[in-house]
Amino acid sequence: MTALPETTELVDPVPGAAAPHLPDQRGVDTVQLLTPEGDRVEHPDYSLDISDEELRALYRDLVLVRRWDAEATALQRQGELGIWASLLGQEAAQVGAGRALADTDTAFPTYREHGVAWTRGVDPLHVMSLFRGVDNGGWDPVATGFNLYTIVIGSQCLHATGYAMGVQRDGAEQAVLAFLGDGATSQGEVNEAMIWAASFAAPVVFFCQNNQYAISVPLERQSRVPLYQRAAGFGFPGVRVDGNDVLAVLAVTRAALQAAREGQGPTFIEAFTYRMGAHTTSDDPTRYRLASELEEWKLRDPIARVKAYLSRSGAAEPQFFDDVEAEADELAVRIRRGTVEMPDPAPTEMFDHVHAEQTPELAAQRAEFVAYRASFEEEQ
Amino acid sequence: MTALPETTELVDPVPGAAAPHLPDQRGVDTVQLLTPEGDRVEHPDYSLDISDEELRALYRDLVLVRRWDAEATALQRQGELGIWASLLGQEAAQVGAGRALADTDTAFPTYREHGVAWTRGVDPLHVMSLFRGVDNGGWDPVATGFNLYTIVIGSQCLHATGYAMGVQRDGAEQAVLAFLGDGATSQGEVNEAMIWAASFAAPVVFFCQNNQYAISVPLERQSRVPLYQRAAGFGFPGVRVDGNDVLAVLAVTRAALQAAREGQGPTFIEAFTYRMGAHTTSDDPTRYRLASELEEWKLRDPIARVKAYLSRSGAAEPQFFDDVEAEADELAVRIRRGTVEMPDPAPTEMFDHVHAEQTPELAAQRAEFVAYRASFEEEQ
Amino acid sequence: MTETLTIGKALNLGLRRAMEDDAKVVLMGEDIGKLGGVFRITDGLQKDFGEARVVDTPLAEAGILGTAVGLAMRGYRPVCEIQFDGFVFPAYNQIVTQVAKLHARSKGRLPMPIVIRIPMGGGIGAVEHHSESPEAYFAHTAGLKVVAVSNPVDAYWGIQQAIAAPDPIVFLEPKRRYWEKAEVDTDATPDPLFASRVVRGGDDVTVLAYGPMVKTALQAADAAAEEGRSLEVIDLRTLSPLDLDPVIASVRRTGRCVVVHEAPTSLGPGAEIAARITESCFHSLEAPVLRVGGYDTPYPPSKLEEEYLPDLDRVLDAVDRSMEF
Amino acid sequence: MTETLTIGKALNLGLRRAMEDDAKVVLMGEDIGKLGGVFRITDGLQKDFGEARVVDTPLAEAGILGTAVGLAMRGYRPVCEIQFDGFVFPAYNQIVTQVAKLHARSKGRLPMPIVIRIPMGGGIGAVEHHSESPEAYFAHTAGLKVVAVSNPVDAYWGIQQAIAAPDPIVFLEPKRRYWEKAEVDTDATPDPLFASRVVRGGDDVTVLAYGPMVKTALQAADAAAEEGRSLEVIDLRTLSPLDLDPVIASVRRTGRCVVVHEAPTSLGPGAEIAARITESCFHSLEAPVLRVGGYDTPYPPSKLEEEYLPDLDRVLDAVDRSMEF
Ligand SMILES: Cc1ncc(C[n+]2csc(CCOP(=O)(O)OP(=O)(O)O)c2C)c(N)n1
Ligand SMILES: Cc1ncc(C[n+]2csc(CCOP(=O)(O)OP(=O)(O)O)c2C)c(N)n1
Ligand SMILES: [Mg+2]
Ligand SMILES: [Mg+2]
Repeated sequence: MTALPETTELVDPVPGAAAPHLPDQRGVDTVQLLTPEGDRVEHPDYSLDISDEELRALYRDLVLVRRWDAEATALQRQGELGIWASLLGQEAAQVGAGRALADTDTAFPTYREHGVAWTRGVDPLHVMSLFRGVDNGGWDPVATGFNLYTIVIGSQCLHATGYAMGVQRDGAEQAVLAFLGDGATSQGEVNEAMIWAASFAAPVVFFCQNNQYAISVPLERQSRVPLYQRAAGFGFPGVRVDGNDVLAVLAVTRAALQAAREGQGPTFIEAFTYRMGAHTTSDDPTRYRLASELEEWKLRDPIARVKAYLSRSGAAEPQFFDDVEAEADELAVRIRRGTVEMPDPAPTEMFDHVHAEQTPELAAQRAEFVAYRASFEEEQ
Repeated sequence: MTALPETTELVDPVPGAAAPHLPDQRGVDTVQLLTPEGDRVEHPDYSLDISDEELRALYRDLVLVRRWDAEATALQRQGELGIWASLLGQEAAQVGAGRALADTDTAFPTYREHGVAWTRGVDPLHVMSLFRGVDNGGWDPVATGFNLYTIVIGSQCLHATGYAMGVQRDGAEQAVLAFLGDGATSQGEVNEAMIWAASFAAPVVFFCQNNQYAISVPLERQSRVPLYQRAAGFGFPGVRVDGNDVLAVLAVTRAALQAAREGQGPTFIEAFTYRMGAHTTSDDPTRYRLASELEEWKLRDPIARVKAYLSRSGAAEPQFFDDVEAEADELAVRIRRGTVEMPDPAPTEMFDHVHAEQTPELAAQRAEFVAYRASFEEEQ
Repeated sequence: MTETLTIGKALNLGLRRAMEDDAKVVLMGEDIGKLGGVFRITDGLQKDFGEARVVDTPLAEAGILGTAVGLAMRGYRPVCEIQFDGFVFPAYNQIVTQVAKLHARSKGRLPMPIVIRIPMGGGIGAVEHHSESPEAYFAHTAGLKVVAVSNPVDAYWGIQQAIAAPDPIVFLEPKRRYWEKAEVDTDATPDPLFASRVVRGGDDVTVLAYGPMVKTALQAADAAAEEGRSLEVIDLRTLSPLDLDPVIASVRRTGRCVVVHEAPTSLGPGAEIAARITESCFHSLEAPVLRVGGYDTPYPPSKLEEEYLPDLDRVLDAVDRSMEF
Repeated sequence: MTETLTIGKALNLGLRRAMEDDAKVVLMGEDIGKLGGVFRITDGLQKDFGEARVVDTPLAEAGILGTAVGLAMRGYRPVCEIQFDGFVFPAYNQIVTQVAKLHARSKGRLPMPIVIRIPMGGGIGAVEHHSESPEAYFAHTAGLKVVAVSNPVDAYWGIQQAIAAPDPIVFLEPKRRYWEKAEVDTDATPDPLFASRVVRGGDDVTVLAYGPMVKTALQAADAAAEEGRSLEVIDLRTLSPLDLDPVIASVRRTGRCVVVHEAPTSLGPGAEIAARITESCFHSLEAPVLRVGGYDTPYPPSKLEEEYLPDLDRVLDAVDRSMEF
């Protein structure tokens, strides 16, 4: 009989009783290399040798993606985007994971990985176009090694696993990084992906941003034990990392990707973090969570701790921070301008990519559509 | 980081390499109360206080369901059944699990649980009617507490979990037993069922007959670690029992069901056993498994060990064994006769149970059908 | 009593009534508790009926439907909310192979009174998968019934009737019309659930619609009237079973028929309706039944959705083509 | 070279050719390795091409299709076997929301050359879920193409053409006809994949069928001929796209049309075909297009399947009704 791991805290499950909120799972075996206060700490399994320059680059990433995110939220409020899924609070998880990837690796995001997109060199405007309703993401998934956003929860985990099986067949030393949320861990397809990855020892790493909520539903509804423990049941390692610690995320993800490249199969990473904003701009989190929770998490801000460390250790001059701010302002301007000026797609676009070989039927529908639209222009 | 359990044996996963066959997982932490030689042994966690009379009753169950199974296989060969899914080798797992149920409990079978059906008082002919193509199972699932067979792999696990949520809402001291195979553990829905059961602490026990194969596919394709370990990843206990030991199965299942009734939530039981026959009468196992494997498992026959114990311990007289044989012969005759004489369903049956309230459309189709058929009779 | 209600609020009230009437009614879905659902259709219900009756589920649609089956077997009446139309597919196996078939499989011994609520259709400027019209997938499935409401009155009564009905029902809600208002007389005797309804009389062409397109059809009828054309508009209300008697009576009179829906045209509900009306009204038809539907493409990015969705002009265009045929 | 092949063997040979032609072709499915599939369609292929190219998968259909998507993104050409028609539904989400949409989503940047092989239909005396005809669910889905073969020649070429084609294709195999034989000239130039074909000329009524029902339609034509009625039989071969030009030409001549399929009639492929033919041939039709399909019930237990399935007599009955209309 498998005893439950000692860290398990079962929560009173009587239906009708309020789901007890956010059991304190934070003490659990979490990899941390930089404390919320900005102190470097060591971890027996994960060390990180990192130059000041690299540290500054990570800081820059964090600040720029946060600024992008803020600008996008503002643009949505002004009606320039249909919706926006904010990454606020999850910058370290995303930048750390993204920067752990080698150029030849491939990432499979959800709909919230703007920070990872950034690290892959995706133009933010190509992400904005999706949320503006211009297309479903304008970047090239092949050229960037960053797949398109997947909105159906969890489906991308199987794609990532299949892609990794292809990597295996090609004999390539590459790894695949599949992103998912805490809520996604309940989807059958996600569990199938883990089963497949284990069965074929596919070079895929599952990177779960446990931001404590699936929209309004707290983690306890999805799992009563820490999520990283799921993996052992499928026969591969799971690890929890402080998701607000960009160094720890980088180190843990790097190690897992390297293991995958070396044929050691999958790893499940639970990045323990928090969604500081609403689920999306359509959401109202005051309905389901307490302000006090937010306050608590503010103390663990992913950017503040890097700034503290950079300043305190002398790895960055004050000027550096100003420069990054200035760059962020420029980025925001570029994003704003690019978004507002983004042309609408050609109406015929919707017919043109349905198939690689368009069917005569669809060609006929397209022709009718064109003629129908033209009839209005004639009228005028 | 969760270390893999010590019992884990990872198997070389390079694609293209032959899947190594049947890693020796049998030493793993398996609950056994009666050895293949028929010796009673003790287990620290599971004891079983059982009278001679109960032991004889279990023996009788085992023999009768095996005879039923043999007769059904023969009837299929003679064209009286469309197909038959044999339970040969799995009698102890099924009888042990079935006899662990209280009258007020409810079982959700796959398509192979004839032995459980037997323990629930289901008339074997009501099972035969399904395999003959007369109906989809003629028994009353409510009256028997034995649900209809579910052929879509794993779907019944969610039904069982939902039913258990109903039990919970009713405040009833009842448990639910969901059957599944080793192959089924890969289905998303099965994993979702475990997630739900854990989330709601539903009074459901997952009883997995690991008979080593999903048709031709050996266990290693579904999981590289013992299946019972899956449960811990979802936050509830898993246990492996010798599935050919009716006493161990009875004891372990009883304990799990009782825990469920008492509000302690789900348990996963892996009954380690072997499918001695073909997957179904349509299958040809010589294509994918070695005769030697079968020989090895013959030594662990679930009936022989009970017989050995009963004889040796004096719990049964020789006459008892003869009586059971005679009863088995009678049962076989009854099953044969009942099957061969089973009337075909009325052709209009197919329209009559589609809805509780038949739609006018379907009523019209039915009327047309009746008129159409009548037109042939007129012609003659 | 008469109240002015939006469709969303009418559903909310209807659910509340159903839960008061029958303690076995259990709502299940993602975010339907504290949040009240992303469209607030279940607003306040968990607070009043508790977590055992308004269940925030794990994020798994197969899980919702599969456990609903088990609850139904235990005597409950589950009402499942699918958050958006495009997310019903993970539950498709349970719906098609279990929910739809269990009554037949058990020869009626297992009741399956499950309601699957789906906000359907486009027009809200959403991202991918949030604007689908999957009704044909269900209407083609034997054992399911499919209802599509178009207005607050039918929303209020329809949800209660669907919950009280003994069979599994896919209950489609016109997402982009959630905020449309009407007077609802909560003491009235409702129309039957599985019946279509003439919502505007007319003589020239019979226009059929359901759910969100009923309003569009009525707008078209208004516009046509200005040009001296008289359209009869029928709200189908139910897609399976189809109640075509009023339609056939109408088409026998008008000789012309146009069906409107958002779902892709090929094998959309309009195909079945056209086939049946042609069978029933062959000698009355002056023109083939014409269909105005979504194009046979994935639902496009929202900047193009107005091009994709049938609108007043496309209905009128079809009316013209029918008249000129 | 000309060989006498069953449909099953023709598929096996066609798969072998496709694998020889393109090293990126990977077969995936349950029991397709050592066992060769429950219908032995992949017999011997794992032995010859290895386990990396003929993959026995875990028991999870969503897993099969979902990983196939990833393999396709990586440049592979996955050919997925679904063991029986009734088991495709766990994969439905992947098929409808991913496989069908990824080409459009990525504006053509992500190739999706996936073939989904499904043994379809009834008539083999099987238990529940083993006799379904789910083609309408796919034909209604934009982004998918749907092919249904009826004979060894089309099986041999069709599977190769489908694998070589750049778009996702649901490839339906007429399960109960797997053992039917014909001469296959493996040097011939095959007909295009997405084209229907007149398989028997005639003047009185046009009969349309595909997959397993083509043989039934031909039997009906034989029987009708004895009564002096001349049926033109068209094998549709492809359901999406529908190639209706030969059908329209035929119906303009005969004025009468009957569509035959096993799928439930309501919203079955016949609905779309009837609607379109009526639009195209309105003035030529002497009778409405009539449909002979499965009833709107779950597929019945096998003792009743002969009552459920369209057969020669039901086709002739529809022909009579068409002629007498
Ligand atoms: C299959 C499916 N069901 C429902 C939804 C609606 N939905 C969008 S995001 C979301 C919550 C996801 O939670 P989580 O996985 O924790 O990711 P997060 O949004 O927190 O990053 C839900 C339910 C969806 N997109 N797909
Ligand atoms: C969803 C689904 N896919 C495929 C099948 C075909 N099938 C029937 S039994 C079986 C193997 C099941 O293996 P396992 O779960 O180990 O149970 P066992 O038959 O060994 O008892 C398969 C693949 C099915 N019934 N349902
Ligand atoms: Mg989350
Ligand atoms: Mg098995």
